[in-house]
Amino acid sequence: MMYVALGIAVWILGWWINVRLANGAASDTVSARVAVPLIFGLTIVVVWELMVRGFEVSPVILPAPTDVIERIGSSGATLWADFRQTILKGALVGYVLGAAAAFAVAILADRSEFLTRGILPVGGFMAALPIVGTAPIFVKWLGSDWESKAAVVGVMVFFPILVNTVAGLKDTSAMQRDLMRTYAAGYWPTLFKLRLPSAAPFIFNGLKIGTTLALIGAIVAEFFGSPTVGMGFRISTSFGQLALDMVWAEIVVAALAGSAFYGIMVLIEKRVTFWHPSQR
Amino acid sequence: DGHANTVTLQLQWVTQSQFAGYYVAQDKGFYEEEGLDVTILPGGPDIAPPQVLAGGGADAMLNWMPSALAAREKGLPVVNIAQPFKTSGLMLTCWKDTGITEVADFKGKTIGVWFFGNEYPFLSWMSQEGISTEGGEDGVTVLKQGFNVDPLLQREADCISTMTYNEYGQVLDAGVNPDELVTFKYEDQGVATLEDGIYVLEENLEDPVFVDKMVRFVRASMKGWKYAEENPEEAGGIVVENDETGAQSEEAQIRMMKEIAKLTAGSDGSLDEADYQRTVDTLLAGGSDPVISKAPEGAWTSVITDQALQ
Amino acid sequence: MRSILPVLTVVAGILGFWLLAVIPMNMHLVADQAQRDGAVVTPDTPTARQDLSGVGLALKNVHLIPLTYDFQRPRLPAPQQVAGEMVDTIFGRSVTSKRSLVYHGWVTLAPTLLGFAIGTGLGILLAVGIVYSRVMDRSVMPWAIVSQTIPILALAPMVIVVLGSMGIQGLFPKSLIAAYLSFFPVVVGMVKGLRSPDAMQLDLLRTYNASKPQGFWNLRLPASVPYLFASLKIGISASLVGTIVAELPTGARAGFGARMLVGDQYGQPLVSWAALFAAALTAAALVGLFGLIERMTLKRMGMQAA
Amino acid sequence: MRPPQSVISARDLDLTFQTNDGPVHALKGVNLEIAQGDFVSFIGPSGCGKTTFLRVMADLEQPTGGEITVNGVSPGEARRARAYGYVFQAAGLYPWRTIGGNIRLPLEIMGIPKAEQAERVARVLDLVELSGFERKFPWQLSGGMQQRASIARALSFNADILLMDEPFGALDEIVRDHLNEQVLKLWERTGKTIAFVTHSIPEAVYLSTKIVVMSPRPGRITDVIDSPLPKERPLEIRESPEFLEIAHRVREGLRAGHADG
Amino acid sequence: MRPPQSVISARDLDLTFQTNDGPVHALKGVNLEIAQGDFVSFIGPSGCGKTTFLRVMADLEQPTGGEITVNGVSPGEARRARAYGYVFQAAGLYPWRTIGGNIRLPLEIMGIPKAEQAERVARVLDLVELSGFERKFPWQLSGGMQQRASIARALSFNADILLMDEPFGALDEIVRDHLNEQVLKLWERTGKTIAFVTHSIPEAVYLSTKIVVMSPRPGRITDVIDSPLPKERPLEIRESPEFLEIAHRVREGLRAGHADG
Ligand SMILES: Nc1ncnc2c1ncn2[C@@H]1O[C@H](COP(=O)(O)OP(=O)(O)OP(=O)(O)O)[C@@H](O)[C@H]1O
Ligand SMILES: Nc1ncnc2c1ncn2[C@@H]1O[C@H](COP(=O)(O)OP(=O)(O)OP(=O)(O)O)[C@@H](O)[C@H]1O
Ligand SMILES: Cc1ncc(C[n+]2csc(CCO)c2C)c(N)n1
Ligand SMILES: [Mg+2]
Ligand SMILES: [Mg+2]
Repeated sequence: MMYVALGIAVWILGWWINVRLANGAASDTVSARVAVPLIFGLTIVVVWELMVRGFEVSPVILPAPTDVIERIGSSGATLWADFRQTILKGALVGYVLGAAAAFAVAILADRSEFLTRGILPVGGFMAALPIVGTAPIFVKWLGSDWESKAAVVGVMVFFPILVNTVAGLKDTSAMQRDLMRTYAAGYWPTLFKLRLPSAAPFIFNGLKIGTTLALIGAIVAEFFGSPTVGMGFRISTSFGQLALDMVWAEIVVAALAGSAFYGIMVLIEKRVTFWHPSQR
Repeated sequence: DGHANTVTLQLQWVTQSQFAGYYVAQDKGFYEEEGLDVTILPGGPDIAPPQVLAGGGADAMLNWMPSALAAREKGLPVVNIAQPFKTSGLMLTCWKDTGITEVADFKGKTIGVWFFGNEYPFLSWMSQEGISTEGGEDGVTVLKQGFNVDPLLQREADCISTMTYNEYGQVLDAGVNPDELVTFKYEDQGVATLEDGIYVLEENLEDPVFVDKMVRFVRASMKGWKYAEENPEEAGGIVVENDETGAQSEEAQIRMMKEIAKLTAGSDGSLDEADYQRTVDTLLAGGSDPVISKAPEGAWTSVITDQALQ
Repeated sequence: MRSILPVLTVVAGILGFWLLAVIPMNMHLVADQAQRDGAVVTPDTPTARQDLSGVGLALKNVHLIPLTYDFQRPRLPAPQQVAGEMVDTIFGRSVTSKRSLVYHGWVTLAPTLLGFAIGTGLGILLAVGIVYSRVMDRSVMPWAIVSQTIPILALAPMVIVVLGSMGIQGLFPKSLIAAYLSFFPVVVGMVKGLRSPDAMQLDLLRTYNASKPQGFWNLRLPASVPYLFASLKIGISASLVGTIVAELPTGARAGFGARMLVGDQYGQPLVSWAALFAAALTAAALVGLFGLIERMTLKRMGMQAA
Repeated sequence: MRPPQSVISARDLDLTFQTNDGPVHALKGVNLEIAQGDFVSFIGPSGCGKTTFLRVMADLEQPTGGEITVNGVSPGEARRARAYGYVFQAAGLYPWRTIGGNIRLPLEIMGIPKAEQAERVARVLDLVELSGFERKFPWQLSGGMQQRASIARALSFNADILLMDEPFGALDEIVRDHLNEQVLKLWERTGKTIAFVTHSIPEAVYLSTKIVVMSPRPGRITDVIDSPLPKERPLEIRESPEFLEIAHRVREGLRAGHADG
Repeated sequence: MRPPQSVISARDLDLTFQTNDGPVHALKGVNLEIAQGDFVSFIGPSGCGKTTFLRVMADLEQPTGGEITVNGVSPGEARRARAYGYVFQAAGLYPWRTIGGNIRLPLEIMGIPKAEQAERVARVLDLVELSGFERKFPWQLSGGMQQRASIARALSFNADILLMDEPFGALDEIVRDHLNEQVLKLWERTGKTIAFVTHSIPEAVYLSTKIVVMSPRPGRITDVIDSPLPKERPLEIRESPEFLEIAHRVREGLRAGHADG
């Protein structure tokens, strides 16, 4: 009961600090922008800890955050090996391949209205193929190692990037296109000097959506066959062993990596599309 | 209380003849005769039965003993109350043309293994044989095997884990002749561990009401098992009826039942202490990263079977 | 409707590629099988064949090519095999039969819809909170993004167990996973939509001294409708994926997810492929349905569909 | 109730925006009295603070110095009393509402009974000559018609003051002439006080009883010209010598502002 | 090479757009000769086909009847020979390029050597008085400056013909006056042929050697007025009687078009 009351108190305190920070005079400073979500996250973690202790939740159902942190500390080498296998090999390679394929198809489709109309609905259909169905197929085709994970990731990120790129390439205004026409500019100059730059905000939208999909895809695909390393492998194996602290340690790594990946994309986007009104 | 006559059983895999005894007991009314209302929860690749037990989602679970003992060490005191499976059905199935004839030939080969708490027997075995599981010339490369036999058929792996009653049959169904294969039964290698025991939470055994309903449950279940052994055709049919996915074929389940019958044959439901000791010894031999660090205490009890078999 | 011909063309292209791919994908398995059945195969040992690519093997054994289209346990089933299985399990069975894909479709669809409703409701509420409260905006939004980087398949079993221990089983746990996946696009879209009114449209209401609720109902909500529909279309297919993911740890009893798993485990690729395509078709139908509602709504509201 | 003389009275009004690039002095030492029934035009180069001044009157911006009263009270109170109608540069009709629905919007918000709403909508639609278009959606109308609808919307709730920020900026000269005539008629008929921002010298001279010339950096009033033109103004008046004379004075004022801006 | 007399010559030009609501007759029986060095303004109510006509000259629209030559060849050939520079109503600078980069754009496309590019950019920037802003991005400039940059862009590759579609539509009167003066100077200095669309009567009269008045539905030419004003035109000329006289004639022409439109 004590713990529960304490949990509620911590929650109120965290919220109160955030209200002050977010509405205060300094709310637009970088530090306040970083602090507010951090305090929110910290509040959740502390409340979680208190609730696990207060209700004496079995560690095989939900471990306490302190156990998870301890596990992260003690299993750094394993986590790093898994990270390399899943993120650096499976997710990243798949992401790059999927994105490259999406660009290529988008540019191809964009050359003809006919192809665009045909590819988008079919692409939508493919994107609706659930990963738990496709992952075993790719594992069957490409083996258990990271190649099959990269393929799953590639397929998952392909569609959002394709759709956004196609939409972006269409986003030029009639006037911008007419201008190119008055210069008697050919297809490639128009593509590189007009349509790709103006499509950049859309493309980044797709790339950002792709980041979280890439991670999830690589991890989940490992459930269906893998070498004895990898985040998905570790999650499923540790879960079978009821080592939930390890499961959550991997989830934390996944969330950190995912957020970092997303954050990096946002930074690149800021640099590349600095001119777009949404970035000013 | 109101739960005196209700039992929820968590299986460790999807509905198949591996669990025929329980479905038969249900279907033939053996549970009803004992005044029990039994719910059977199928399992699947993401279900850890001990966790379900811990969460209170089931009164009893089926599990392989290595996994159950590991859960015990993790702080979840589960206790074996009955052991309908006498013999292990686990084996490695290899292509003969890879040149594998004996265990020493595994070196340098790729082997598919089930994880999810079921990797312990394999790791112990390899450690007893002195074969590294880290790959390389003198070790085996381990694959986390999915739920099918494709790694073998596609020759991604030289050997895979199979159950005598299920995956092995699937390899044959895929058109492979038995003489193309070499098999290594854990039972024959002396590293067999107990499979498919019935486990409950230790604390529940202090409750006489619970004990009483488990006695009835085990009694009825064993009746189901024995019936299934004798009537594999009917049992297979009952399993297929209970399969909600509608994807199982009666023929395959009957064949599976016939294989299962060989494993349950020697058991009246009570655990043979020698089998238990062999399981523990195998697991304790698990090299640098043993499954269990010391011989467990109180991991099984004959209280239930003693009463059930009176 | 103008898209029918282009779509058919692309589908035809994909089918053509698929038909071609069937040969090399299945060639090794077919060759192994043919040899067991007594046919002459070159080279004549599986290990030697392993060194050849699928195409190479097919060129050496042209007579085996037809067999690749009619193989019982293919790596890549031929299109007509999948279509046959689908027709058989969709139209060939009573819809109440466990062997009917329609039955499994409903098992999956029901939690999908419930989860979608929960996710959408939650998403809209969160979006309203984020738009109207700076604290929520600053603190919740980053975590909403983080929430989507958590591999759901890892979380699903725990959610199911925890709910199971509270006695909640059946539809609801699956719906919760579905809701978890579908709320995010709704939040993102609705935040965008609720913020889409420009300064002038907001100022106008200020000149009328309109209250916050009046501003919400008269301006922010109607302005967000096109964004809402865009998110709903993403959300509904995410919801379907969520349900299918959740169907494995709920004991893989019935539904598309269970069919995929069991088909895979028992060496019946056609069962898996049929379930896979049925799932995608269901998603496409749902998205199409929302597209239709979108067009009708926007027409009634005087806004053309985007 | 309200002081009969001064509807808007600004004394030493100052407004500075804080921006990333440092402060922008949008209004500095602005003094102005607008009497009941005046038609006041604000003219001046881009960025001289015309819009800002109108927005201050409408309580859409807070001055950083000086004082301003609208109908004798603060702009905020005047806004809450719904003392004015505001017409923005672009029509800004809500695309999901019909023309009638757009005009009804302020009436709904102000809680006017349904029956009366319908009647008022009909009346103002008639006033801007849009009867028969009530059921149409904004995109089904031309730009000029949309602009008239937005004026109707500002008129529907019968505020005494009308604030119009370049309402005809986007229209062509002929349509503009036509709307100018209509606004004048409306003003005569209703006796409203109108504050009107424009970039066009002829428009300012043609419409106003008082022309306020402004100049930028910092935004300030450089000239206030009381028009000697009669209330009756046919379009031809724009070629009369008095008209050209005032126009010339406005142009000179503007040019001076530009030169030192 | 090119016929010295007629730079643009249209005979019985017709253009009908096919739309959902049926055909729109945007140009009907248009005849016009524009000589080398002319400054021609097009004026007329909204929708009378001014933009369409300019776009036909630029090969951005295909006529459905009649004939037109630009520099003695078809508009398509003229376009491929990069015979004209086109200035759109909005500046339409690419936001991801600096001002310099925007002006360099046509030079890059036309494959002009790097060194020469830099030199030309500097020259046209100077011409439109934007030296020093080369490195700035479009949104960092005021609307008037952006518009000047877009003119510089059209000038950079030295085409003989300049097509300008309401280039100053969005600017305030003073800035507009200023740009008008500059365009006039530029025209004098370079001897280019200019086709210029505007909505403003004074602007048309002030700038042109020839004023083309158009009328809508179907779009056609109702009057072509040759200006008697001298080449040297101080801003004050706009208050001279000749000026007012021409302006009056244009206004009458416009009003007639509106009435029967
Ligand atoms: N919200 C704001 N934040 C910062 N600066 C502003 C803001 N609004 C206006 N300004 C600045 O205040 C000055 C006056 O702007 P205002 O909009 O009142 O000019 P204006 O006379 O209406 O010009 P225009 O004719 O272009 O509409 C300008 O320099 C402008 O950049
Ligand atoms: N691409 C098009 N498709 C169909 N109709 C068009 C198209 N472009 C222009 N029109 C129609 O052709 C007519 C002439 O249009 P145009 O743009 O040339 O007018 P304008 O004189 O430039 O008018 P404004 O002064 O408003 O710019 C109008 O009725 C217009 O609606
Ligand atoms: C994820 C997972 N992998 C393997 C097993 C082990 N196992 C126990 S029974 C059985 C069925 C054999 O036909 C299998 C494979 C499991 N329970 N869960
Ligand atoms: Mg303004
Ligand atoms: Mg035009």
